[in-house]
Amino acid sequence: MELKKIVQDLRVTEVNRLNKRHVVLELLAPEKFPLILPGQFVQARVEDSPSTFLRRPFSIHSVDYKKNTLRLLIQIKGPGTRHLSELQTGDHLNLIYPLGNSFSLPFTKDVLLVGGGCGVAPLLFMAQFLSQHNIRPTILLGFRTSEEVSEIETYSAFGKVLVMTDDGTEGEKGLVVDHSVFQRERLEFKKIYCCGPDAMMKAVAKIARMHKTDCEVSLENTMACGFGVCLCCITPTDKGNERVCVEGPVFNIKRLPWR
Amino acid sequence: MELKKIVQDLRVTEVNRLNKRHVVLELLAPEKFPLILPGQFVQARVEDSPSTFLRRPFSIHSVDYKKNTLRLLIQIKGPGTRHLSELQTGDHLNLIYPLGNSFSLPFTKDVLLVGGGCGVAPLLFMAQFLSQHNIRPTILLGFRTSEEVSEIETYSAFGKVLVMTDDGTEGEKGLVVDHSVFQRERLEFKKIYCCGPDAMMKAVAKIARMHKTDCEVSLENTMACGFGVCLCCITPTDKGNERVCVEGPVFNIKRLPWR
Amino acid sequence: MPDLSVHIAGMHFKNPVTTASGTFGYGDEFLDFIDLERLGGIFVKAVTGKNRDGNTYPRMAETSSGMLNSVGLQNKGVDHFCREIYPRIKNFNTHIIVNVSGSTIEEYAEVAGRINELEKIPAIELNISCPNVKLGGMAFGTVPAMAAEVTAAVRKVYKKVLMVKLSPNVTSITDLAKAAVDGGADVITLINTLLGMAIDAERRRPVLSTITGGLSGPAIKPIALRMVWQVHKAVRVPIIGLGGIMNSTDAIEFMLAGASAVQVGTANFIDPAISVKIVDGIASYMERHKIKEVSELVGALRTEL
Amino acid sequence: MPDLSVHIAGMHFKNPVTTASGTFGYGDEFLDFIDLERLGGIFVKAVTGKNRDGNTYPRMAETSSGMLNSVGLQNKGVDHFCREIYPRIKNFNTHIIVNVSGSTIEEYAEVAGRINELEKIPAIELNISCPNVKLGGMAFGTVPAMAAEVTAAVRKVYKKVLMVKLSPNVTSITDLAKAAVDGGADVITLINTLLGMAIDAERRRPVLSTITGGLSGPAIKPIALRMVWQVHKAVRVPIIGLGGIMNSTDAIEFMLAGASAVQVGTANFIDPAISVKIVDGIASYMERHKIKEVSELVGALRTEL
Ligand SMILES: Cc1cc2nc3c(=O)[nH]c(=O)nc-3n(C[C@H](O)[C@H](O)[C@H](O)COP(=O)(O)OP(=O)(O)OC[C@H]3O[C@@H](n4cnc5c(N)ncnc54)[C@H](O)[C@@H]3O)c2cc1C
Ligand SMILES: Cc1cc2nc3c(=O)[nH]c(=O)nc-3n(C[C@H](O)[C@H](O)[C@H](O)COP(=O)(O)OP(=O)(O)OC[C@H]3O[C@@H](n4cnc5c(N)ncnc54)[C@H](O)[C@@H]3O)c2cc1C
Ligand SMILES: Cc1cc2nc3c(=O)[nH]c(=O)nc-3n(C[C@H](O)[C@H](O)[C@H](O)COP(=O)(O)O)c2cc1C
Ligand SMILES: Cc1cc2nc3c(=O)[nH]c(=O)nc-3n(C[C@H](O)[C@H](O)[C@H](O)COP(=O)(O)O)c2cc1C
Ligand code: FES
Ligand code: FES
Repeated sequence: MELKKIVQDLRVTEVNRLNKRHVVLELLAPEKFPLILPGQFVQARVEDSPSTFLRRPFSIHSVDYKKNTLRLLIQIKGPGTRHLSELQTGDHLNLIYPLGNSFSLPFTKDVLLVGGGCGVAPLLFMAQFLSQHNIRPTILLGFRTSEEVSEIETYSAFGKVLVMTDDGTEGEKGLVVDHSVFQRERLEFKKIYCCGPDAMMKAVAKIARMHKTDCEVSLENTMACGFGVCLCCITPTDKGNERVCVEGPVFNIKRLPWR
Repeated sequence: MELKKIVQDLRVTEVNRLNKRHVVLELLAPEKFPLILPGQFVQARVEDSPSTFLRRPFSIHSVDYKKNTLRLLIQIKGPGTRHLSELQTGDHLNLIYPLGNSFSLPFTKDVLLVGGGCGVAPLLFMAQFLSQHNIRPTILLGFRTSEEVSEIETYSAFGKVLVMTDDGTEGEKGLVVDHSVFQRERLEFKKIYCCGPDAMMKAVAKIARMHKTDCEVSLENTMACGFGVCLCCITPTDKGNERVCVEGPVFNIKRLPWR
Repeated sequence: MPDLSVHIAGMHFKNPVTTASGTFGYGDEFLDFIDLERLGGIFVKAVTGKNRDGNTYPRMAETSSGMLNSVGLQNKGVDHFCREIYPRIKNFNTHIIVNVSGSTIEEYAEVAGRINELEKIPAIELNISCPNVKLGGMAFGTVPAMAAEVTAAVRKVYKKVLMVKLSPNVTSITDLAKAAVDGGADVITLINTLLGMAIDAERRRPVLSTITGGLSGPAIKPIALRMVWQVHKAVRVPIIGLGGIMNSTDAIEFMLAGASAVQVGTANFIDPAISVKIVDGIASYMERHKIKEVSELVGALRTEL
Repeated sequence: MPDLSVHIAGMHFKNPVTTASGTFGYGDEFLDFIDLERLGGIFVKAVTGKNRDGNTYPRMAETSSGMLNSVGLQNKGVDHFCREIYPRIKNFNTHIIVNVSGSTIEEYAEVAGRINELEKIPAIELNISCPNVKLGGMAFGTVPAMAAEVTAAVRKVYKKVLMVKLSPNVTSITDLAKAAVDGGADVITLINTLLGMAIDAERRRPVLSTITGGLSGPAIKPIALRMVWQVHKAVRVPIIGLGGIMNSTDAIEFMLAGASAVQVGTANFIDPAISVKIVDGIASYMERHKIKEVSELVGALRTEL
């Protein structure tokens, strides 16, 4: 398999409406996938409407090389995600993929994945990938409320799942950083992979730093191209401004000026 | 019934694909129609795409006050008409209607309707209207080729239909002005109503002037609003620049500076 | 119910939503669609000294998220306006503001003077920015000294509220705004259309008879917002903002950038009831954000980090 | 097969389709998507004297049929370009043209002088029009005398083809074009982005860290076409046209208006293979219209009635 970016029409083969705000799309590629790594993303071309002039970035939620399908988890935010959420089986979606770097392989088996909101999307793929390397991570997932808790069985195939909800209607109550795994004196994990809203990632990074635990985060950003040419998506790092779409979206928190 | 313009979502109740380039849409209004006259048109809001920012004007092809439906005959030209041609039963279409003036009632029973291309659209409604006033017009319809000849039975209910095709594959061959009805020394009609491409209307107007026959034409134009406020759609008349969407689309050729 | 009323140069507007000149006729064309009373005001079509036929057909071209027009100030002249149109519209229960255009300083002053006599017209908007007339218009709007001169000449004969509408086709919109204020403008309106062009590649011809025309619609909104923001920081008179406003969010953006009121233009063609929907949208935004008076929004953009 | 080649200021281009600076990286980012050989040329990202970090996040806002950016000339400086990037890209079988930027006349001249030494770079494009840098940039592009001065200073040190890219944020684009030609420009490129602004009404904040930014995409095409047309009538040097080109029809419109070649910018973000599709689209237009040489299209707009 080669590491090559492609622009391609994929066919929607399954639409799984998880709840009012979340949909999982399964997309079938017309030819064999290139190598795709966990943490990478796609740039999806939404219908040609004035308010969706640019493509929209989405993490790859999972990949099935045998069926040649990949999945996207879409959280409805604005016109672009609304349109995607209304796609039907048989429709086509144009993607540029795979984009960006990826989560690194850990040098430990004590791995924690932390996700919140649509930030849970890349963690399923990462869990799948870790399991191929015989690592069973703990997976801490934060949701708004019990109605949005979903795909738990899918995650459970690859690791132990802990659930939190903002309102306590399922699992522990509060933000992910309030979870009891973080409240112990010594953190039982040697590596954390985290994806979610900025504030959440910063809070997790703070705990990781406190415990001197290695931690990678997958950053969001506003992107125009997604493949490194527009320089719109930069984030400050120890090497100056770097592109989230090429040098990221995954960064080790050591490289970020977060305090 | 009152003469009032409305903005309304109508439901597509029937889609009749006449041939590759023409579709008839039947649209159901949610409330009782206002008074609609033959020659009037609608402004249709096409999906929100960058190239269909403005509404698109279409003549009213026929009206059924009992069922509260109207029909549009759409000829595919560009993105707007393509989109309309792809509408499905159950979809909605937002219209501003009824717009413009109308064909006048003739003071004679010797009436000829002449239409070419999508210009046949308002003539069906006019024929229907004339029949309510016990007038059976002759209806001369020009098409590109036999494959595009359509709805002849529908017209035949209201008058005698003469067909011409550019390539002679059905009816007489050539442009409508080449038809044998125009070749006699004395024209057997006292009133002509005409709608079609500019060149066709000018040619018909020339014959009408030659025979001193009263003649009304329905002009096309590029419209932004369709209800008289933008002044984009003017045409020179004996009263200076007039709005095709309000003072027209129907003009008596006496009022136009055509020579 | 939040308070939507605004005060601009001593005038009281029910709400900050008005309609743009040249896109709303004389208002009565909209009676089938909306209740004109619900608008803050109506800016009627440009009035010039004499009858003008405008440019020849075609006058319109659609563009990505916008349109070009080259109407060219077609109107029947100020006499006709005062005699025929004014009596027909003067009793609408909203501010009727006349857009005054011309080719010479004398013509501007003449029209303004005539409109000054019309009791129910509380203000005029001096259009020194129309790109679609050969003589004058845009020239006045692109050279600060000329903008000041024409404004001052009108100021002498016009005793009520004087608004000056600026052209965006300039290097420094703030210089033009300052010149208009120096000339005596009470209010600055911006923006008029941007000069653009459309070509029919198949026919290898310009789409408009005039080759170039004025660009309006959402395509120009980012430029309009920027100019409102720049002028808001540069002058002290109130601003009426427009350019591509399609919904209440757009309208609120203009107010945050510094506009005391907005005009809805091209959007009227797409939805003739949009202006009133924008009034309602602003009200619900204010409720959601717990804003009591709409004037709190004016220039309220937070730029600190 | 129609002849797509064009000659511009003594340079031979395979075809009139090139890619715009800042939207195509250094070209190699597109190797997965297209065969760079098929392009007329590539205008690489702006190069300045020293390393620049550009502006802080956020740098991008989507608008109706367009986008705003405030990248701010982020690049590692001319040294790094000559050492690291030039060797990597110099053997692409297409013209590589460097976009030269700066804050002072000295900086422009310094960078141009360094690029002059690079054998495989046949031309530079002087960017006197970037709206996203505080010092310089746009100032040079909006005052004719300064445009002439910076062009002349670069002309002294740069011996190959000198292109000057103009800003559309001016009252008279022809004055700027004439000034650049007087200063020694061989080719005029237009347009760069229009200065715009986006506001997030919910947060009541500007979307961009810099408040204003440069507008690109189809929204600006009518303005760009108009400027190409105006400049084509005003100066005798060849023009490279751009602004909102999304497909081959758009490209042909620019050529009809007077551009000898075009650049594809923002469209590359939406379809990274679009530039090559535009080459093919121009070829089939020419076949359909029985045009043998693409240069027949340049300025071929029919304006007689
Ligand atoms: C690398 C990457 C991976 C992503 N993966 C996923 C995913 O797997 N699933 C998913 O649902 N979403 C994901 N997102 C976010 C997703 O791209 C945006 O939600 C989407 O683009 C919004 O488009 P819209 O048209 O629906 O809303 P818009 O109208 O564009 O935006 C709605 C709101 O969301 C905010 N917003 C939009 N885009 C971003 C962004 N990139 N970063 C921060 N705020 C933004 C806007 O400011 C606005 O307030 C990802 C983003 C990035 C950069
Ligand atoms: C009063 C009126 C009544 C009409 N009635 C009908 C009807 O009943 N059925 C029907 O199929 N069409 C009718 N038309 C024409 C129809 O409005 C256009 O074909 C349609 O707007 C094209 O939209 P589009 O997006 O498909 O193509 P566009 O991309 O907008 O245009 C495609 C081509 O058609 C030309 N064109 C577009 N609009 C017009 C116009 N108004 N006049 C002349 N040329 C134009 C353009 O220059 C372009 O070359 C009518 C037009 C008017 C003004
Ligand atoms: C068809 C049309 C006619 C116009 N006529 C005038 C006019 O007579 N006087 C004037 O000052 N502005 C005129 N304008 C400009 C508008 O008032 C407004 O400034 C511009 O369209 C930008 O706003 P918008 O994008 O909301 O339409 C006209 C605009 C259009 C589209
Ligand atoms: C993200 C981005 C970065 C840009 N960077 C540069 C630049 O470095 N130098 C330059 O001359 N123009 C730059 N431009 C302007 C483009 O080259 C082009 O002039 C402009 O985008 C209009 O063309 P378009 O609408 O086809 O994109 C940039 C544009 C964008 C969108
Ligand atoms: S989105 Fe263009 S460089 Fe990252
Ligand atoms: S289309 Fe606006 S006046 Fe006729």
